[in-house]
Amino acid sequence: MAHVATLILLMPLVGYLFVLANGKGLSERAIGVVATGVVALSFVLTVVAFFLLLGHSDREMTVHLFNWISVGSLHVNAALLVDPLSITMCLFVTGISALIHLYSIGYMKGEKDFRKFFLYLNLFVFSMLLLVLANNLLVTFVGWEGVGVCSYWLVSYYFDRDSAASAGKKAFLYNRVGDIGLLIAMFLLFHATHTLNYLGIFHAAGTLSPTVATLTVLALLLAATGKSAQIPLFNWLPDAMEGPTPVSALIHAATMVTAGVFLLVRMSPVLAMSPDGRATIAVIGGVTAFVAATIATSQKDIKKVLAFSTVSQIGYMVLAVGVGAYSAAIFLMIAHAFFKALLFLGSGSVIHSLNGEQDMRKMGGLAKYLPLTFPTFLIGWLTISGIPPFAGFFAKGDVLTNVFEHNKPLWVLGIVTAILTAYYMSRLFVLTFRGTERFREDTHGHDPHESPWVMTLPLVVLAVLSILGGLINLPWAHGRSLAEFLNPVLGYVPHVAAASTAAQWGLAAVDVAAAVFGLLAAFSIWRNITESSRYESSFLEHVWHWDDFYDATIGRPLTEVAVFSDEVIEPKVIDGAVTGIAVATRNSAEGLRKLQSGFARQYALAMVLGFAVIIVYLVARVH
Amino acid sequence: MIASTYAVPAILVFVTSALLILVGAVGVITVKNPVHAAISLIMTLFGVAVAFIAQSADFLAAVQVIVYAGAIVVLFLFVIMFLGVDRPTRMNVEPLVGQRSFAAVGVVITVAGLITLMASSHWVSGAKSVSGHPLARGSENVKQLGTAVFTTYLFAFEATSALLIIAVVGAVLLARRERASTPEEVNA
Amino acid sequence: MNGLVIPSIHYLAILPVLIFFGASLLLLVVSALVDTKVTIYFATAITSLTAVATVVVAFFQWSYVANHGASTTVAHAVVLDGFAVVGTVVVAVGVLLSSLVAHDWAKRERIAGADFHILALASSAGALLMVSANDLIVIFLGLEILSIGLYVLVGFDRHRVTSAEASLKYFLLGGFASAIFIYGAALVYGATGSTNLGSIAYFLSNNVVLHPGLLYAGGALLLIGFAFKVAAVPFHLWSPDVYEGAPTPVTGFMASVVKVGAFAALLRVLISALGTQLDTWRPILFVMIIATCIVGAVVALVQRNVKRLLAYSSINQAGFMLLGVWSGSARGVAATLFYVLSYAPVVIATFAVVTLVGGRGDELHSIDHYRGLARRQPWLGGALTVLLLSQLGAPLTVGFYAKYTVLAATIDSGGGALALVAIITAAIAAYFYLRWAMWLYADDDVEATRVAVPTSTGVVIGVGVIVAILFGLWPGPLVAWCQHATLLFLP
Amino acid sequence: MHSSIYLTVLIVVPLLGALIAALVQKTPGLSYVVAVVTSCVELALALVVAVLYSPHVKGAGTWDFMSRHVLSAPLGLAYDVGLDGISLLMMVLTALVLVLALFGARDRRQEAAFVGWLLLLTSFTMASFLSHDVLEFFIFFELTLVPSYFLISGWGGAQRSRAALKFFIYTFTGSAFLFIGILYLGFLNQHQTQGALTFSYSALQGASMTHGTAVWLFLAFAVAFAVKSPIFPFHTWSPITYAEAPTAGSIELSALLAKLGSYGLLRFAVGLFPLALATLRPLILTLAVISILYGSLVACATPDLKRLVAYSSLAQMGFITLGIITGSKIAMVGAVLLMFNHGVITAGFFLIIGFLEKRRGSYQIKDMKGLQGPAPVFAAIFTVVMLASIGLPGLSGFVSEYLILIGTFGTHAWWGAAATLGVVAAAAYLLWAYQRVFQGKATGANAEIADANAKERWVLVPVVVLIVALGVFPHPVLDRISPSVNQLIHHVAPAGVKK
Amino acid sequence: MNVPAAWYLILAALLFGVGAFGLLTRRSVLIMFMCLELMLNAVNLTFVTFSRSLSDIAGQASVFFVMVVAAAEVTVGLGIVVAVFRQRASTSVDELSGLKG
Repeated sequence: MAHVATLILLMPLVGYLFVLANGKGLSERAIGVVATGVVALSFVLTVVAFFLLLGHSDREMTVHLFNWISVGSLHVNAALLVDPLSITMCLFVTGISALIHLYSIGYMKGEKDFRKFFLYLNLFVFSMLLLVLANNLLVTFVGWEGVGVCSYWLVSYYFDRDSAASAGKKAFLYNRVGDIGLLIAMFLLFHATHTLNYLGIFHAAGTLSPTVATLTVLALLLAATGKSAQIPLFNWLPDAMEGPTPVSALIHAATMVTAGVFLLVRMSPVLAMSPDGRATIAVIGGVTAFVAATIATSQKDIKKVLAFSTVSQIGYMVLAVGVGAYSAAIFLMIAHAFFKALLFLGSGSVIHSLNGEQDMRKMGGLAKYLPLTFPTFLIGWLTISGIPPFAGFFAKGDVLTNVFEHNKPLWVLGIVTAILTAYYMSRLFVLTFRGTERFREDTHGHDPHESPWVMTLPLVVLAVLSILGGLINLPWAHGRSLAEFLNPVLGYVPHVAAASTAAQWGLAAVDVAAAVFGLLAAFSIWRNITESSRYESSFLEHVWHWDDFYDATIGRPLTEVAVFSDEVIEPKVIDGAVTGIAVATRNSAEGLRKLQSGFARQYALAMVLGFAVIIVYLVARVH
Repeated sequence: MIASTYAVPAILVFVTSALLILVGAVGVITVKNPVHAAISLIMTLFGVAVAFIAQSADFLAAVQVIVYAGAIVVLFLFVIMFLGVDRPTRMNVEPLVGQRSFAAVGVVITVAGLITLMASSHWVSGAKSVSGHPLARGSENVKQLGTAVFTTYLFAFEATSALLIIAVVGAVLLARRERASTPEEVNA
Repeated sequence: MNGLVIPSIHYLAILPVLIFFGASLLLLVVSALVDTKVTIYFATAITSLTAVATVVVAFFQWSYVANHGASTTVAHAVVLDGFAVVGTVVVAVGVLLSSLVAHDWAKRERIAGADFHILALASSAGALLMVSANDLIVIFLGLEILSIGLYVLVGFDRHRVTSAEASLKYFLLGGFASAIFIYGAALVYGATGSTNLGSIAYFLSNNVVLHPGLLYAGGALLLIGFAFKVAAVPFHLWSPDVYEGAPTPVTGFMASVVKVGAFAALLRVLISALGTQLDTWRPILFVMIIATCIVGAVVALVQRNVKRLLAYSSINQAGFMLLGVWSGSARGVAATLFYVLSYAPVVIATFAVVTLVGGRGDELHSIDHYRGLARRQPWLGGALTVLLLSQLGAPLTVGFYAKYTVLAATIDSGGGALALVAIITAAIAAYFYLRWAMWLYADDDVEATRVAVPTSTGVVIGVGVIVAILFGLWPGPLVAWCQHATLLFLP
Repeated sequence: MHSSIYLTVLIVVPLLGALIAALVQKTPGLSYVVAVVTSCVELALALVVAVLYSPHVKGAGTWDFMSRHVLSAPLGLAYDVGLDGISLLMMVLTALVLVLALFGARDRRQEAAFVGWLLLLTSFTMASFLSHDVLEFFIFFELTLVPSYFLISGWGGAQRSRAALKFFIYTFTGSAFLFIGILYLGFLNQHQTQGALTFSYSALQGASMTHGTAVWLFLAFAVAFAVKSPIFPFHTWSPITYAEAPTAGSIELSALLAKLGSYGLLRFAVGLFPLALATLRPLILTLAVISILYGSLVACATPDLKRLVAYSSLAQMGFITLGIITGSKIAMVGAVLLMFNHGVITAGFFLIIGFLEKRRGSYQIKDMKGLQGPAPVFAAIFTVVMLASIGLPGLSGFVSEYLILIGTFGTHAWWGAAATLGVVAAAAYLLWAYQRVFQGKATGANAEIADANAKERWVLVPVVVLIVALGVFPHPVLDRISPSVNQLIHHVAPAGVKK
Repeated sequence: MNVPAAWYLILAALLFGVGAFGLLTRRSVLIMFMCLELMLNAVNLTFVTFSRSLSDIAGQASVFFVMVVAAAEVTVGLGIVVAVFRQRASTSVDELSGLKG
């Protein structure tokens, strides 16, 4: 078991090192095969581990690798914690990663830095696995930063595009701000519990004082908002779409961006200590979900729409965490991983077919040209819109039910968001696949071509998963399987009266109604127009002017201060003081030099005056 | 010897010497013509000599007159004539701003301070002489002086020889005309 | 005539003085008789011989002192103690080195004859008198012998107007200073009834001076006299002019030998005679030191003539030497002794380099003339760099330990603030030393010519560098020697 | 207890190297070979010593290789060397930096002199790290100024003279206070013990003093070390000096000599005057935090790569100072580790910048663009170094910074929190610089530049290896540091220090 | 029936002051020399006065040496004046201000 877990982790690293070591020697094909193979292998291993774990009596085991840092009271091992949560994460992380690796072979064909791309990708998977498998916060942090830096590299993959470079930097810095949260949380916990091990922390969580607990939770929330693109740190994600589409699918939809949610779930025992903290989390999640959804309704770029929908969906997850529905959050996370990866890859396939065109106004009527992409995308669309019986319906329903039980206003917000979700996704669907063909100048008149099998196969698989994904956690299935599996490791949540079965049916009906309403609205509006100032506000298109706000309040002032210190404070004030002394000395030297007039009689006079001073001193001393 | 032969009141002697000294001194620093300055210097020297006699330093008084008034002042006059600078110098202008006023202040403070200090310790705080017997006059004085010079100050006395030698050599070196080298050689 | 008892004379004690005078006279006679061409070599030879002989004598003196302790002779007018021995050695070495430099200089300037050596020997005899004198009158005479020799030496170079000017200024102010000094001696005599340092000390330690005004006045005047000789502010104004005007070898001589004599006498008067009045003269010195250190370091910053620059630098150094006096402890005396001892060869060697660069006519003393020197002549430039670093007080040069010892003594006597001020001025001084050193390594300019390095001057420079480095690496023995010498200090 | 010969050899070898280099200067290039050989020998020796070092010696605490020879009793001057866990890292760093500087920043102008100064500098620095005597430390501490001065003024950039003078005077003035402080302490101790004058570290640690005295002495020491490190507001010599110095000089100065400052602060200021800590801690912590934030701020705006590294060093030294002063053991260990890591990291920075300068003839950021295209290897290595400096977990910088922060947070939460902001700031200015230099479209001369050649790669290999190794497996190093820090803490403990 | 020493001491002090003042104010080198002589005479007077009041011959002996010194100084001083006068036909000290700064 220990070896299996270790191997799960190491596989991608092995691939990374192998490709790295072989230098430029390997062919694209070989690289692709190796890189994809190792990830697939670690998926297989994960499945093995999963069943081993099911067999285990206590489903919690630590795999000690080596002693990393050990100073005074601080002992940090490089060790893994294999438990239902980490395994669940591993399952879908490795699975989807494998698919996307496969997809990338086709998508990245002939790119200049093909090799580098797969290096980063493997390294990313390694870091992600480290993140979820770690048995203590510090190792998690290693993975946390690892995925961050990989995302930085992959976003600025086209480094000669200034926009890409800036986007990468932006992503890293926003995450860095979040990291402060994680660091602070670690510091607080360490000095409160004297350990960084999860199990140790959970064991001592009960002793945390309310203040420390709340502070910790808020710090963790800050970390989560950074990594998972939540308010107030969400606006790096749309820019991150500068990266290649597989990257957007893997990192910025399926896996990395959900790390924040994972962290919160992982720390649920600590969350349990702070109701206020959880409330804040819920509000942040709900609001983010709503705001992102509104923004998504007015985006022109197909990937931007998907990006904001991701933000919005993660908002749901955070909301779920906030109301203590941890398993629901994970459920949605998995489902979302399926359908959002599907949608991104689909859009990637579309973009691929249109030679890189991303503007929906230049698409339309693609249904008949993309025989495989179209149906799979259709499924993805229905899934995210929350149409039964697809996975999205169950997952979102699970979340909303829990929200309803805990917090009515947020539930309302959730429903509105659901309507918006259905609306903007339908808009996207219509503008892309239906209506008139507007892509001719992009394809130079040719018909768009369907992508090779390496790209379409993942689409199909993901489509299937999106359809069946609901099965892992059916509401009425006795002993809700995923939840049952996870609950042992999840933090205790004060019990509230669960909604009656009838109520649950009612809620489900409301969800469906919302979805259908959004669908119809979108169709009625967008069937035959491509853009409309009435239904697309530039305020929304410009992300509520969020970036401008940060720019005006933080960015520019800081820059000005920096320039000011470099050009004024440094030379004039601080160094000025130093040079000032020097100049003063020099001037006094010139002054004293004047005394050296060359006239002997003045020298004598100076002597006499000195003489007089001494005599006066002595007279004073005698009397 | 004057004071010894006729009993002249000491006070009178003091006043005389004081007048001679101060008038002469002021003359030195005020008169325009160097020659006159030299003359008034002689006056001061005589005054000092008188003061010496009044304080039973007869031999020194004699030396004072002979060496100072005789030799040194003559040397001064010789150089003045030799250089032909016996013309009056303009005194009323002082090129160095504030030199005189500062000098006056400084000197006054200093002298006043010195006098105050001396007065504060009742003029003489030292012990009476180790040798005990009081200062004699006339030939005895010479004998005492000689004894002191050849015992207590023997080494100093030896040293003066060196002093005189170096002074002579120095004066010769300075005053002699170019011998070893000429400007041409130097420029060559 | 009841027979007059000539005091016993311990000739070993006064032998160095006699040797010097003898040599001086010998040269005088010979140069009067022999053709001038030979005498320059002869003079240098004799001078070197004299110095060596003196060092040998000093060795015997040392062993005598070590066995019999300190003693006085010739009616207590002369002291034979460790302190005097060390002083004698320094003077001898100083004369030796300066005369070696002067040798080449005189040849270059076509100055035939032994005049320089005669005067140098005679006035260093004055310095020797001051080093071992135990009587104010003897000190005064030593001072005068030293000074009168110098007046002439300063005005020695007839080809430069400045030489004569310097000589006259030095003479006028020097005469003024001696007048003040001897007036002080008179007042002290009045206050204590004697001019003999021993008697003065005895008197002061056995009588409580209720009304010390006279004594204070006398002490102050003596102090001023010394302050003038060591060029302490505000009695320093003569030194830059005189340093610049004087022939460069003479400047080196002044910066070394004169300081030795002056400091030796100063220490004797203040510590062994007026030691009981410490509290009175310390504040005066305190102010004087601060002023001296600051003025020396600061004004040097704006000098472009290296001789003036070195003049100010030596003013700053004098401030440091005074620190040891201020501390008034045995450690302090030893420190000053060590400072003077280590400073003399270094500064003479520095002026030796300046002499060489000065060129025929002794005129090229702008710092510009040093541009790229080290690039043209690495050894000469390197040597000068070492000498400058030593004066700067960089570690592993003897200059560091010189500063170290005086500062240590000061702090030991509770003068932390004073030490701090002093060392900060050393930091200021570092600026001009380094700027000079930097010029040495600046890119070579084309028209600059190599300066010839004659043998004997080269030797002097070498000695300076060796002293700077050797005792910088291994100061122990020298320091121990100075300490030992101080223990044999009278009283 | 091992023989002190090892340490003596460590000090002497570079001296001999310098001597030989001077002797063979006639034959072109030979002196360089000599220097290279010397440096390799030195490094090998240093590693041997590092392996031999045992932190548990009877009667000497964690000191090893000790011996004391009094050179001059009246001066209290002694040759007294010793090695403990703290100086151990510095010793290795000294040798390592020399190797990097020689291989990575060769300068053929008057090569003999150049390598000679470098070797001298190494010897002196080594000596100051190894000396167990305060006076001896001071002497070598001062002595390092001379070679650095000549390196800068001889081989530096256009304003080298100004830079060299400023550097020397600034540091010299700073150490003036140190000098007075040392002497004062020495006599204080002597008057107490009534024994001989000594400056032995362990002897002086025993000196008892009033709180006021301790504070003043601490300040006197701290000023000198704050200038050397540098710490805000005593840092203004460093940008111009680093910028004007030759690459080798910049490396030695920032990677090595700066550590003399923090090392002195830890070993002597903190180690000798624990009483003063209670009073001065807030002040110094504040200055450290200001150094971190202000340094990062200016680094964002400065247009010159070398100046940028200078300011980032200011920030890093801020972290180190924080760790030293905060008094938490974890932080202190972190600080010592960061001294080493920062050395390696800045060395890496200056090496790469030097290589780029060779190609582009400029340190100005605006003169470079999109270099990642033509020079991917440089870009990759720069990225690694940069990420280490940002504090990316898994790389060396992180471990040390993390220890410092977590330790500080325990003792002084607010300062710790403020310092944590520095983590973001570092990322900000470095990524911004990286974007401007390496990303975007390379045009003109930038597009032509050659990527790292074999030699350059080999020079950078050890840097990268160390960065990764110490990030993933710092354990052995930490084990060597901890005992010594423990000992120090135990001495400092009365002054309210947490274990 | 003797005049108190104080009077002579004051007289000497005054003489010294006058000499000093002259040294500071007169430009002619020769006159300045004379002023030096005045000061030395003041010293001599002081010595003699103390010698009397201490009834100790040492004071007078000292005067003897001071006189020698005075003589020596004058000799050399005048020699210097002559040397200087050769270079520039003047005895005004103010004209000798080439060295300064």
